[in-house]
Amino acid sequence: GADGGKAGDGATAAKSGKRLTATLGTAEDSKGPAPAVEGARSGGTVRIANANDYAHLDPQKVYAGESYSTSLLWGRQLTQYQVVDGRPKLVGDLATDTGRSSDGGRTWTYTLKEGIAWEDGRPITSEHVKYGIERTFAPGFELGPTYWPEWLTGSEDRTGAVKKYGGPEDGDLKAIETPDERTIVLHFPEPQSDVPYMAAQSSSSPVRKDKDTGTGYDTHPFASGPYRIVEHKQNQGLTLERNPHWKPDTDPIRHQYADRFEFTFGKKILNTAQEVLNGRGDGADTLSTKSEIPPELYAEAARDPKKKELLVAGSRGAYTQDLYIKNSRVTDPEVRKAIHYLFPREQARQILGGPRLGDFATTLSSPAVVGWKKYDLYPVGPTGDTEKAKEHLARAKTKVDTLTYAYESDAPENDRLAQVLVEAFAKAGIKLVTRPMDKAAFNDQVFRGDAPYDLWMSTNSVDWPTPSTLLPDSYHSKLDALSNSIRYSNPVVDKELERIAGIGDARKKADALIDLERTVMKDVPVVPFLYSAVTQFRGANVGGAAVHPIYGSIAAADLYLKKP
Amino acid sequence: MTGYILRRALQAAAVLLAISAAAFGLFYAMPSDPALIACGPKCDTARLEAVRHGMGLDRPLADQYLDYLRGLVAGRTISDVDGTPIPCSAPCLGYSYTLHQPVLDAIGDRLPVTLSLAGGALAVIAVLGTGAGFAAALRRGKATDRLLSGFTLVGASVQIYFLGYALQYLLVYATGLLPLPGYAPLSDGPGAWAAGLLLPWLVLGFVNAAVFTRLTRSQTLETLHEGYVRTARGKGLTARRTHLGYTARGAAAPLVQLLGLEAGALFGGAFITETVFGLGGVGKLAVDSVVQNDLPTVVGTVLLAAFSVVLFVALADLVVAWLDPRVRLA
Amino acid sequence: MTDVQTADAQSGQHAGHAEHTGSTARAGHATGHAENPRTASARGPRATAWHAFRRDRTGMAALTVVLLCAALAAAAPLVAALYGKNPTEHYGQNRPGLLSAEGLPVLPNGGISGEHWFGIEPGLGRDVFAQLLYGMRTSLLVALASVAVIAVTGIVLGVTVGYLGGLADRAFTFVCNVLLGFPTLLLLLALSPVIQTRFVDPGENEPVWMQFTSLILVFSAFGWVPLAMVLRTAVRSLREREFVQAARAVGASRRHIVLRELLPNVWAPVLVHVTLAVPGIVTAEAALSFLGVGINEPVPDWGRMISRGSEVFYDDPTYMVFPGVAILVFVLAFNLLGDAVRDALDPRTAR
Amino acid sequence: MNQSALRVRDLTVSFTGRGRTVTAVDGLSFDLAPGEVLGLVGESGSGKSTVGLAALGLHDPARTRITGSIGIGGTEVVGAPESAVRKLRGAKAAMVFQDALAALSPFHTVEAQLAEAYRVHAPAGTGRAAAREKARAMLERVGIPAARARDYPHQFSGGMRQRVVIAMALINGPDVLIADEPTTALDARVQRQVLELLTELREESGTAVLLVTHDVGVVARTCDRMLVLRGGRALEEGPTAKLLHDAEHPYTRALIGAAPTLGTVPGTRLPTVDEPAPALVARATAPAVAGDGRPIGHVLAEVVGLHVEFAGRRAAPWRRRETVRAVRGVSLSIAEGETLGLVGESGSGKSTTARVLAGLQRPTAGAVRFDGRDIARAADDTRLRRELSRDVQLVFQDPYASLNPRRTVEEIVTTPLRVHTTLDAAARRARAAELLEQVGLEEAHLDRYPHEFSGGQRQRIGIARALAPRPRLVVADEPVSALDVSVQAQVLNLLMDLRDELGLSLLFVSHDLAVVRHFCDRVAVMRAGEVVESGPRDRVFGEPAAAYTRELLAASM
Ligand SMILES: Nc1ncnc2c1ncn2[C@@H]1O[C@H](COP(=O)(O)OP(=O)(O)OP(=O)(O)O)[C@@H](O)[C@H]1O
Ligand SMILES: Nc1ncnc2c1ncn2[C@@H]1O[C@H](COP(=O)(O)OP(=O)(O)OP(=O)(O)O)[C@@H](O)[C@H]1O
Ligand SMILES: [Mg+2]
Ligand SMILES: [Mg+2]
Repeated sequence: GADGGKAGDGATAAKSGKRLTATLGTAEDSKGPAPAVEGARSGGTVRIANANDYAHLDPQKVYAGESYSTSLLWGRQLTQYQVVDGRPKLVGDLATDTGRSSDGGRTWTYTLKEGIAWEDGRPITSEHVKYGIERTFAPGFELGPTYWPEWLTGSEDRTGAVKKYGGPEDGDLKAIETPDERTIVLHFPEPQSDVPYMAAQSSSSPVRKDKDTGTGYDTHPFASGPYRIVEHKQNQGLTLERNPHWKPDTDPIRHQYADRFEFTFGKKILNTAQEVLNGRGDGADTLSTKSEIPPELYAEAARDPKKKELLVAGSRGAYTQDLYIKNSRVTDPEVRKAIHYLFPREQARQILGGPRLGDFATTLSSPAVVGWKKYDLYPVGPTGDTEKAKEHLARAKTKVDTLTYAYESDAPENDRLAQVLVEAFAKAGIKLVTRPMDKAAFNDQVFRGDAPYDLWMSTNSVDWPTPSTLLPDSYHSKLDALSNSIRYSNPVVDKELERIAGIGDARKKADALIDLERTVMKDVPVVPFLYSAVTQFRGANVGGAAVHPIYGSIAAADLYLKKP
Repeated sequence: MTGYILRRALQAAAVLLAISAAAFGLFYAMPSDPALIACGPKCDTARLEAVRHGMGLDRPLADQYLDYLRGLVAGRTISDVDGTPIPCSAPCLGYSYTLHQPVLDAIGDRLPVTLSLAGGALAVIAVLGTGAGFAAALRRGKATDRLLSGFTLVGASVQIYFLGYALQYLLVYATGLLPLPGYAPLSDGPGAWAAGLLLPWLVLGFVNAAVFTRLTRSQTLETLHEGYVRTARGKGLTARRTHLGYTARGAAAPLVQLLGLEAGALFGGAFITETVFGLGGVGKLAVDSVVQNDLPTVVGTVLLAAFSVVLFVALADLVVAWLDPRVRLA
Repeated sequence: MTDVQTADAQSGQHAGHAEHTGSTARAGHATGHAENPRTASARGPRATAWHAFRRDRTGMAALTVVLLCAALAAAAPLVAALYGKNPTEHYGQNRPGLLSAEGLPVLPNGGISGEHWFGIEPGLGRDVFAQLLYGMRTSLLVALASVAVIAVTGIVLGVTVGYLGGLADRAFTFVCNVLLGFPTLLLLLALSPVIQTRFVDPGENEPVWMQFTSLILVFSAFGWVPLAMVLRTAVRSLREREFVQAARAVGASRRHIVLRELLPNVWAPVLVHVTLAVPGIVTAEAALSFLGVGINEPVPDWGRMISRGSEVFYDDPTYMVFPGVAILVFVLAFNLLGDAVRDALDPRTAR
Repeated sequence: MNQSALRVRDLTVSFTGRGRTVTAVDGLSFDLAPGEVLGLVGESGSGKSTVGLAALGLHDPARTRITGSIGIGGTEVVGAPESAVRKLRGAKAAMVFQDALAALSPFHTVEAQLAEAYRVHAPAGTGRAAAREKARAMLERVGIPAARARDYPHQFSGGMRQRVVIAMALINGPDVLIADEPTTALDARVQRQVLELLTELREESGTAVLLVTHDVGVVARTCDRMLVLRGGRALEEGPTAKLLHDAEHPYTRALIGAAPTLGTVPGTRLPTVDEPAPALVARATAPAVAGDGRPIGHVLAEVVGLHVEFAGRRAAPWRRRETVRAVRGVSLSIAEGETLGLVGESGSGKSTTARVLAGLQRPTAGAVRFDGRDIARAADDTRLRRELSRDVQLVFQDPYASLNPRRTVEEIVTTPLRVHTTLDAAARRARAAELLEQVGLEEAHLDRYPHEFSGGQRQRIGIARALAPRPRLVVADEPVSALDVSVQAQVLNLLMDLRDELGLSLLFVSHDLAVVRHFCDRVAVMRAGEVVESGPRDRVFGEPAAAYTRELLAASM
């Protein structure tokens, strides 16, 4: 990993052109060990102070970028992203390569490396990988991604899938063969092109049946990576120690420089950041993998060159932030266009924290996605264009004078953002009704078909950096409200999506989806706002701190303490 | 005396029971759905129903409350989102699906912070508050009195969050005179422990001591006119002995009662102070759980706060009874 | 023994009550006996109190500040018009050069300038002076309305229960103990969004009056307790006084006794309580806003200003100073006024 | 011996507060010789206590201005440093404070308080045990068993507390004892014991005593000389015997004659300050009384077999409440135009009986009739009480507490008129003015508040209120016991006048035998809720039948 990344380059941190998409590595790339890092010291304790504990550590339940990234410290998957100079490349992790497909993408075969072992020294076998995938069918594992159940059973959704197979309780899953200890063969009813990426997800981690402690596994999983969990006090702390049975030769991406990792939870991030930036106490060895630099401290840190050094900025994976429009309520594309022109991107970003939040977006998908191409269908200045908006409103068949905007009321800046929108919409004579809402209830209340809300802000990402989980998972008219929350419905798009689903070749599929994106965006179903970026911080002694290009936060697995 | 304590305990139990019922009713009757939180964002309707059933939320409120009470007394088994049973031994305050731990554990984890904060602040309040009030009363009308009265008026009027931030800015950020506020367990050494809590103690202490000082002052002034204080002087006692032996004793009862209330409130969680200084105590837990709609934790913290108030008020009454023999036998 | 408890220790208003509870209970005995017939002035109790009050210089100064605040709040639109700004316009966002890209004021000291006397708000760039002015309206409106409800509820309940005694009294004490044991702030925190979701049409902005009403109702729901307890104690001792027996003996009705014999005797504690409750509620309202509930954007509010100030106080400490000092002065004036009223009404104080 | 124990010259004491200055003592001079007892008499507020406190320098220096000179055994007190005065207090000069309950600390045992008083002045090295020994001995000396030394003051009766205070004052054998109303709060029997104790102690140790009191009877019994104070000035001074019989100043004479004694002629007007020598007119129309004590005339009100019980406190939550049986089988009757006196010690059930008759208290058992009508339910039935209150009215003991301080005299006096008549506001006011004149006040007083009146005036307002609906029976519950002797005489005179003018029937409750004897036609004596004796005044006082009555009479002599 590269030290520091594009540190502190606030305004230009996330220049779209610099984004790099993940390429597939070869079997050679998949061989260990990872190249040694210059300046890294062996030993010491890296301290990670996060505001909250991890909701889940069970690999089959983890479903969030930073948790994925951090779990790499103790968990290994079939494949994983190797980051060299900030460029991500998918390589084999437990497997010798990123997977071999046959049968037009209906069968995928993985071979496990030799010498891979659990923290108690016993080897990791294909059975363990299979058991891990089987767990994703079981009740209680709805929290994780649903791709394995859906793909392996050829079902529309997980609910359908678990009817066919209900998890390890139901015995053996026929779709996965383990001819020997080192071979796994996955059989899919439909062609699947993205299996190598899915194999990198946490839910593809092996689990050993005799160590599966049920709910207990969620707080204390069994390690296969360079570190193992010695203690986990919920909401207080998590301590990792070197795993003696991890062999560097087998691992192309991880190191084992530090002796220990100590996580603490519950401390106010503002205090942590102050300690880190000023090097007080343990501050120099400390960082937070989860939190961004608190806005309170950002301006000063950006001004002071010494502190600026300690900022770690980068794009937040493939995340974008958009203004969503409920297409079933705002049916007239002219009105949606007017919204597009009215939206005050500049002011909205200023309220949320300024340029460090990311660059203005013009496309639906993030530049981090394989095959991304820049386009700008309805160009508009950053402060919006009231005149153009009025023109479109005049052209609209249905007159609109009131719109409703729903938002999560857990952060005060959301209230202020709502005020910004109110002011901007008022300029075109639209009264914007703002509706603060409980965070937990937001999805439930806003996405319901009959919910009376027209607009809301949303951050989105793909599950892995190909476009295959973007349009197909959100823009098909037959999807439920939870997936297609804006109720986008275009028969042409539906048809094209169904055609693309049959493509087994990853490259071709990606290109087709990227092309379809323009068709979708002509309808202005959403207003693109930002390609999200993050700015985090690290202690002066902490090396290897860079925002992971896929997971979008500081990669814990790359951290070490610098040589004095 | 035992009869009195028993009666007090019964009363307190009744009050707590009522509060628990009220809290339960109020919070569980709220529109937000605990099942929704437990189930997570990607939860479809069928799944939600299952979770709701698993958590027992589809049962009548009264039944749920009875279960809750049973758990408090005898412990019970709670079902996790996926139906896995989680044993929860008495006193069981329920299970937080947000924090993924029993509410009692969540509170227990944060209690040391709250105890440290409240204990220290209470010491500041008691010592500073009574001392200043007593001094002001004995020198009433003089410069000391006016100065102290001015101070206490400001103290009684200033907002904890304003003062907290202002002092943090001045003493920590701008000048570095004090360490950053934070909690280090006592096991890290008393120095680290006290250093991190110094500022919160001072702020909380100052603001609350102000009202205490005012009460002490007026109470002392009142007692000074009591006949028995005059008798004591009439015996030929020195002013010091009179004030320590008689005036202070006579003024003590309402002060003890206020201190009891103060302690009850503080040990129940200093919501704002903990928020201002980013201390992860019970108060912060309570505020966070309200914001996140973590109902079992909300009810748990409400009960703890109420318990704390009821307990300390009762304790204060006992101390008053012990201080004043007239009450003792009543 | 004492089941007299007092209000929430967090909001800081409780001690006023505690102090008060003590003194009125005793004052019950003192009135009448304490004053010597020969030295008493030929004025009614009201005039005597007013006379005493006028002699109290701090009290008069506090009253002046309070009246000034009230006048400013009432005339806020006028003052703002003269000043040429309104509290909701996003000056900083609409005029380039006032705020940095991060939303911080470009000019030093929070953007204080001839144009914006107290600077501009970080982020939205609204005018601080205009916000303060209108924020005072919010605070005063909530406080005065709540106090009105509290006074009525407290008087009715306290006096009635004090007079009736018996079962009513026990039920009352129990309810009070329950309400006092409840962490008010938490409840307020939890209830405000409930009221919002329950009673507001989802397609409509929450009406401002409803925000105020719900806040006032919730404050009132708890605020009456200390007043009612004070009055109950006062009336209980008054009830034993012979003049109530005397009224009974001449055949007076219960209504007469409560309204004409008891009520006139408790207006002193009521007045003191009410003047001290105003700052208490202002404080509590600000605390709620500080914690993120209460009056919503875009209605100006001091507590929310402080809360915003706490987010930027490293970069723009000025922004927190204005609302912080404003609340301090406002609350201080009311507290001083309350003290002065207490002193004026209490024949024993000759401090 | 030319050296006085206490020498006061030109003493002036003034208090400041609330911008007013009150001069409580104005240029007072007197001497107190060793072993002498000087009675300091005067009505309430005349400055008696102020003198006593000044002698020990116990006034609050911030609010008090003292000029002149006070010498105790040759040491000057006025202007002396606190440390010097402190050495005198409790040692050479001690004080018995006016209110014994307030004067004792509720937080310390009696023994501790006494022992402390001893140790403060005892020679260095006196041990705690020795001090406790001394304290117990002193308690025994004033008649309190040493076994109770570890009790707290509230566990003692009023008389015992008063004796504790005296013991504390005497523990160091002071040269000067200032006793401020040491007997006021006590009933006749206890009062006598305390005074005897004082006399004894004086004879034993030669202590000079300044006895502060408003009770001339006490002075007559105890003092060598007396000094009369009025408005802070000395009015007259001289040997007790001389002043009692041959006072120069009319005020002194009034003060001495104002209190009826068991020797005064019943029914005569009493001397007051305004009318020092009233005509000796006995009551013109005393109703006839039968030999057995039952009234002969038409019986207006009566109670038969009256029982009243109160729920007392619970010993424990599960226990039943104990009941207090306040009245147990009392039968009384009052004839038209007759005055019945009800005497008895405190707590004997007098007030309770009176309240039953006035319809304020529900009887537990027994019949209550007014004018032949059953009124037992009046306490619960508002309508019945309202009807009853037209004919029966109450005058209360405490003129301060029985008038609502927040209502004007007009409002107070017209309340019964509002209830019982249909008069309009103007007519009510006119009637109120008339009533005020009847009780010796003026119409101009209507708009004032009670606190602007003296105690005697207030009691007149109370009487005016009671008379407003023209009642037939007035129940007077200790109407004069809260008043100064001189004021008491005024009120008694007024009541006697009104009774004669209006032909009222009266139930007169009192614990003062002399007053009852002076005022009533018939007398009933109560003890512990029962009537032990009742009959015509002259018979009950002349040849008391019950032992208890005899005991009471003896104590009042
Ligand atoms: N501390 C004080 N402050 C102001 N005025 C006082 C104070 N003490 C006494 N006075 C006033 O001084 C006058 C004399 O009071 P003092 O107590 O000496 O009367 P007293 O003769 O003892 O009356 P009593 O018989 O009621 O005890 C009264 O008018 C009283 O109101
Ligand atoms: N409301 C009450 N509740 C309980 N006990 C009462 C109540 N009123 C009176 N008593 C008790 O009844 C008894 C008689 O009281 P009452 O007031 O009639 O006495 P009294 O003769 O008027 O005495 P005093 O001379 O002190 O006025 C007393 O023991 C008293 O404690
Ligand atoms: Mg006196
Ligand atoms: Mg009585």
